Amino acid sequence: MKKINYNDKGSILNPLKNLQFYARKPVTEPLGPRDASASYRGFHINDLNKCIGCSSCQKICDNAAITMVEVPSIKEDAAKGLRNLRPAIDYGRCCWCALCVDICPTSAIEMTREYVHTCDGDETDSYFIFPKETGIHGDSFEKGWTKTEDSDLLDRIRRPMGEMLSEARIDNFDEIVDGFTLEMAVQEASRCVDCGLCEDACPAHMHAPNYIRSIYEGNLEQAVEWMYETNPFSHVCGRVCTHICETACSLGHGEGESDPIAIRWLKRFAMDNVSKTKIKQIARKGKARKKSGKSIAVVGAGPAGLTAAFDLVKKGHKVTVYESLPKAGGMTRYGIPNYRLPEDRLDQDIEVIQSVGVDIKYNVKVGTDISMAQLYKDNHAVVMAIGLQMGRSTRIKGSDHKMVVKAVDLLRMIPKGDKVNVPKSAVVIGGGNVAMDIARSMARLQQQKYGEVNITLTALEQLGKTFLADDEEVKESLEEGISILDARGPKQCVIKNNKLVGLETVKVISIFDAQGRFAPKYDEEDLQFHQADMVIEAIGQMSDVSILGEELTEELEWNRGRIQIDENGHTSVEWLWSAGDMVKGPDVINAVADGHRVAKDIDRFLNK
Amino acid sequence: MRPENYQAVKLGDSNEYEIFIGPNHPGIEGNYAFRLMLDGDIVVSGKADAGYLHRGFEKLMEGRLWIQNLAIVPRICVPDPAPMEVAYSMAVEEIMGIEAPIRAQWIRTMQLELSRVAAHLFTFGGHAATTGMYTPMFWGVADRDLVLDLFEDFTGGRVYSIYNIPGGVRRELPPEFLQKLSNLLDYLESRQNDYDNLLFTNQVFVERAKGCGALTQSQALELSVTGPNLRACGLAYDVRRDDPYLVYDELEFDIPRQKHGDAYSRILVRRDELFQSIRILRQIIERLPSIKGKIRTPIPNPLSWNVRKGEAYARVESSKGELAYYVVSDGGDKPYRVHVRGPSSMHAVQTLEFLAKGARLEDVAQIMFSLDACPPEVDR
Amino acid sequence: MSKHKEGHSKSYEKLKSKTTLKEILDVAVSFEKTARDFYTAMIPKVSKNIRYIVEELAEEEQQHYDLFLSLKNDPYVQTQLDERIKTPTENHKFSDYVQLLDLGDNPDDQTILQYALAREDAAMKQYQDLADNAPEGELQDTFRFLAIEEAEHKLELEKKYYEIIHSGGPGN
Amino acid sequence: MNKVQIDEILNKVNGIKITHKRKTRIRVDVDADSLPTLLELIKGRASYIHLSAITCVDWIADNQFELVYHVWSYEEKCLISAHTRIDRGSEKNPAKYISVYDLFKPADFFERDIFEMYGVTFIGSPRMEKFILTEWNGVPPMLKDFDAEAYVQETFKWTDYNPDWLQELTDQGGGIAVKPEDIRTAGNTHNMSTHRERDKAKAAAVKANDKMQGWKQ
Repeated sequence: MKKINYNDKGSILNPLKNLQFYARKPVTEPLGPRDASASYRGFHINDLNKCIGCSSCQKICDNAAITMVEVPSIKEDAAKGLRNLRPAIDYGRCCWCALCVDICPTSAIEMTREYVHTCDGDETDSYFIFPKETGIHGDSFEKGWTKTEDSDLLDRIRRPMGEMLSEARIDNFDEIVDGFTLEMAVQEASRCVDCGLCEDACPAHMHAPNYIRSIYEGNLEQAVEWMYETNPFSHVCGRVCTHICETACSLGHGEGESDPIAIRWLKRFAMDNVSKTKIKQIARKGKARKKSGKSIAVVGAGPAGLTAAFDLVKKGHKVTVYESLPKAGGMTRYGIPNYRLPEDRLDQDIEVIQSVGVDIKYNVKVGTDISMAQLYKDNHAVVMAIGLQMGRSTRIKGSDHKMVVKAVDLLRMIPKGDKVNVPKSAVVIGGGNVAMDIARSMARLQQQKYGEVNITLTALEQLGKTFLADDEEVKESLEEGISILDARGPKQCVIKNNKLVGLETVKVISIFDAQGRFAPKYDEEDLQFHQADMVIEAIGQMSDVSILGEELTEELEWNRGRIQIDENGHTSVEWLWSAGDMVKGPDVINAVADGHRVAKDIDRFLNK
Repeated sequence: MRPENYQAVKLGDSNEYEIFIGPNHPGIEGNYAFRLMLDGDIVVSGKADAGYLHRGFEKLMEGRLWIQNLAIVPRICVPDPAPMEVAYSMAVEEIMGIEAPIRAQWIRTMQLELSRVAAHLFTFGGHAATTGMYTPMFWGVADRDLVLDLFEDFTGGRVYSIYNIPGGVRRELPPEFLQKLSNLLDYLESRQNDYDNLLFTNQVFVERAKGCGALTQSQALELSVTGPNLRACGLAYDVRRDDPYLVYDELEFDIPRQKHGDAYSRILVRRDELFQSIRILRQIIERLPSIKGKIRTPIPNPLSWNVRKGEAYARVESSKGELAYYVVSDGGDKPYRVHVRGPSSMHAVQTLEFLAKGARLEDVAQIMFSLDACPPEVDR
Repeated sequence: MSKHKEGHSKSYEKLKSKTTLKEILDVAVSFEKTARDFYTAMIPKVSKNIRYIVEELAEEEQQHYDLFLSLKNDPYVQTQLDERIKTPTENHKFSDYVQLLDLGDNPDDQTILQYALAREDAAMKQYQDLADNAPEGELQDTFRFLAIEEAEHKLELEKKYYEIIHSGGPGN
Repeated sequence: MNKVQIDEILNKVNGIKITHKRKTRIRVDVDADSLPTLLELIKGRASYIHLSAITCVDWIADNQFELVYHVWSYEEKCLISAHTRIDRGSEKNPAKYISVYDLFKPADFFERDIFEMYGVTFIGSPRMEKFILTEWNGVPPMLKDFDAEAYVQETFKWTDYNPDWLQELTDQGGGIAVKPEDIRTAGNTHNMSTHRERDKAKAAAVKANDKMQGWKQ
């Protein structure tokens, strides 16, 4: 580089040297806009089909330039995590930083290389645009700034959850899942974008974004407080919830590998790490000081019944719950094995509910020990929440043999401590979670008794396609040495000189008809025999409505085998409400939601 | 002060009179006013009048998520925005206790030097214009635009790159980029003679600039003058060398200086610095391809990102001097306090007022511009 | 309900002996009729919560009854009524179900459905055979048509069966 | 000058707390009375002559201002940040502190800035007057209890756009659902309730729930 000495005077002639410019080739720039660079941050486009309306772009926008507008033509589906909101952008505020692009969970919003927009003072409306596949002026430009792996602002990978290995768990009923450590929980929680899709999807509308945020901030008590606003069965749901919230989670909608937040495990973590006494204090919050003088009877101490009781007691009413079995919890206790839901966790949920003032009468069977009429006489309202505790039978040939039993009955025996007759080999009919529960429970008992597992599970549904049970259930069952034969329909239970020797099945060709209705077709030629000392039927459950008694049954309106209820769970009989599995089908969180709904309606009814 | 609110000062029987120059005038890049008390055409005293570009950035930043601030920091200095992003990011990183991957640090260094080149080209033009020469202005701005093309190429934005993020940079370099860069550097070097002939060795300019707004080293130190303005007074001080950050300690470059501390010395320092930057960029072109790896250290999802309690004072050498960000976190999802220490806040107020004293009115603009002050750094 | 029983066995006897199309249709009609009456009679006997099943069955049989009647009065069929057809030998299907098994005093939903299913199945097979034995042409088509009618009815019942029995689902 | 030597000098100030954050950063905490002494000391004895900046932090919860003096030594190539806390004062008697103008000329700028933005009066500072916000008569704007966003909302009127596309959506029963202001209430981007408060979403949720009735049946 040529040095210039400060003391040089320079020359008046030097500038003239630049006359040589006349000899140079002139530089000419074209009129009109040049093409922008490949990653230019121009005007936005938004793929309306990819966009799920989670509003993350609006939250990250540092200039408050994004308004979420509702587009009625787009279908909403809370259970799938789809809102009909879409971003509209105010170019009077936008600064083209592209943070919206980099945070979008579904990579729907992107920027083009279009960058020219001019208008007169009276056309300022043109600053407020609704980006679609085409940009501000409706013509398509090449893409500019789009999300890359580097620029992605979201942490898409779920923190791994530790599990007991199959060897370690097969001979006992210890809980399989380890649960998060504080560090992992905080990391997992930090992934949440607070879109609230989970909350919209949850039947009980649990405030997941709030408690996830609290967990992220290490304030677990606050988290539990959020949970108890909507769910007194948080221990149970922290373990066995069907978690549609995670199906709805916006992170789960991402392209490529993008896991939803482990909302269920986070809930479990918070519950496990706050003391019982503290939780009791939290549960009491908002309990009415003065008694209402009204009393309610609840039939069935399952999630639906107890949730209703919990709410009603907090409203100052007197609630008595009648339970036919020696302990409360309903199916969560007598249907879900310990390795999925340890009894002590369930006990705590129930203890907390009782601590608020819910009175549970055990071993009282309504219908025999006390009639519905009596309950009505003694109370202002009655809630029926007896669940689906009776197993259905295939009633195929031989199914009346004593070694052909129903899953729900067996499952009930184990926690009750009744002596279970453990067969050397067993065949389970059914492909749902109940079938899995009984198969895996029996496997454990077999391991304990004979040191080996011999369970065959036959299901109409096809693995990986129509199968009903959760994937992890299937995976874990296989790990535990259970053989699953899918697409097999039961034909008959084979009995040789009145001893059960096994089950005969035929192949299932198709399972749904054109309208998607459940209508299996069989290939009667394709026979298979499965040796077994016991056949367990897990095809379906029903409710023992006989306890209502002739009269009430006649008085009630019915809807295809179920008590007919309105949207608040109110039956056609003024003093009777019904909630939970028996009216809504099996699912804990639904039962909880139902409990709330019914309690709210009863309270309204009693105060009128 | 809004001009309409300005009251001309009535003086008794004295020949002194006050004039109000600005907020728009050739002396400054941006809006900035200067009130001069004159005796004839000699400045008796000057009073800087700022506030025309005050957008309350420091306040704004307290109300925005950590990451959202990246979109506004570059706006604090239009001609040289890159150091703002980098300094802010560095401060946040220090509080978090993370470091940008080495490749990201090299890319940041490249961005900073490119920005310096652009800023100096801009200043040449501006400074020349204050002496009534407009061609260098056209050249400077035209050549700066070529640098902006490169910024657009790898950051996606011409002026406000918004390219940095705590933990690294947002995007990999596009293919062929280093080639384009090296072509640009060739071109800029080829322009050296043109600039020298037209400006730096142009007797008309030299005469005007020499001795104009001269500052002794001790005066400079006393007024906390930094950057080229300080180096023009003979002190070879440069944050890049004396408080090293990013990868400057791995790079070879000289620190140009002059002794006389006047406008001419200042622009000569800048001229030499421009070529030092080119020298640095050439080394980066050579080294960068061999530096593999990620360009971002992951940070939590910015919507739920609480930066742990702490404070950090991050300093960088911008084209104007020592730029520093003092960031305080109370453990929340937004900064508790961000203080921007722009070099121009030292140059455009006290130093300018000091130098204007006794100067001739015609020189005031040149003194201002030779200090290369950036009003938004004062206003923030 | 003995009356029904009796009426039924009588009609069965008829079916064996008589072989004109007219007679066959008569039996078919009465088959559907007795079914309808059978279900209708059952309605008050079953518990209210499963009553809808029986009601729907009665309703469906009613439709079939009407259909067969209209068929019998169809002008074309009228011309064919005296046509003689070799009735299927060794045919027990009908017999199995024309015999009404007593479903007890308070049959549950599954029992009822299983019975109805088997019944439709038998009817279907019967018309199938009749069709196979009928001479080519309209008449055969008629029986095919009846067979299909019953087949579809059975299919609907099956779906209902699975929906009700496999309900409650495997659960949580 | 090594670590020991500088500590020696710093320790002459009583009640000082020294933290060596890294090679070129030293944090010291002193009480308000001894800060000027400290600055004089490090300027005179340890060549810390370059006042890089003075920062004010409003710790409203503690009812205190924190003043941070960042001083650099060209010789030591090291920055000392001297922290001290003063009483936050009130509107009636604003916070006061001693100016360090006689030690560092640039204090003129920084102290005036803090005076203007935080209302702290520096005794002995040459120009305790408005500089940037000459036409502002409200409270010092950088105070934590001045809510800039609220001020903007009530002072300025936003342009309401009504483009055709929005008109169409509104006619279809849609239109604006969540405004950016809604999620920025009190400058809080973590407004958990927005989605919950949307009746629309609630309705959708009910729909979902009904859907759930058919769950696995």
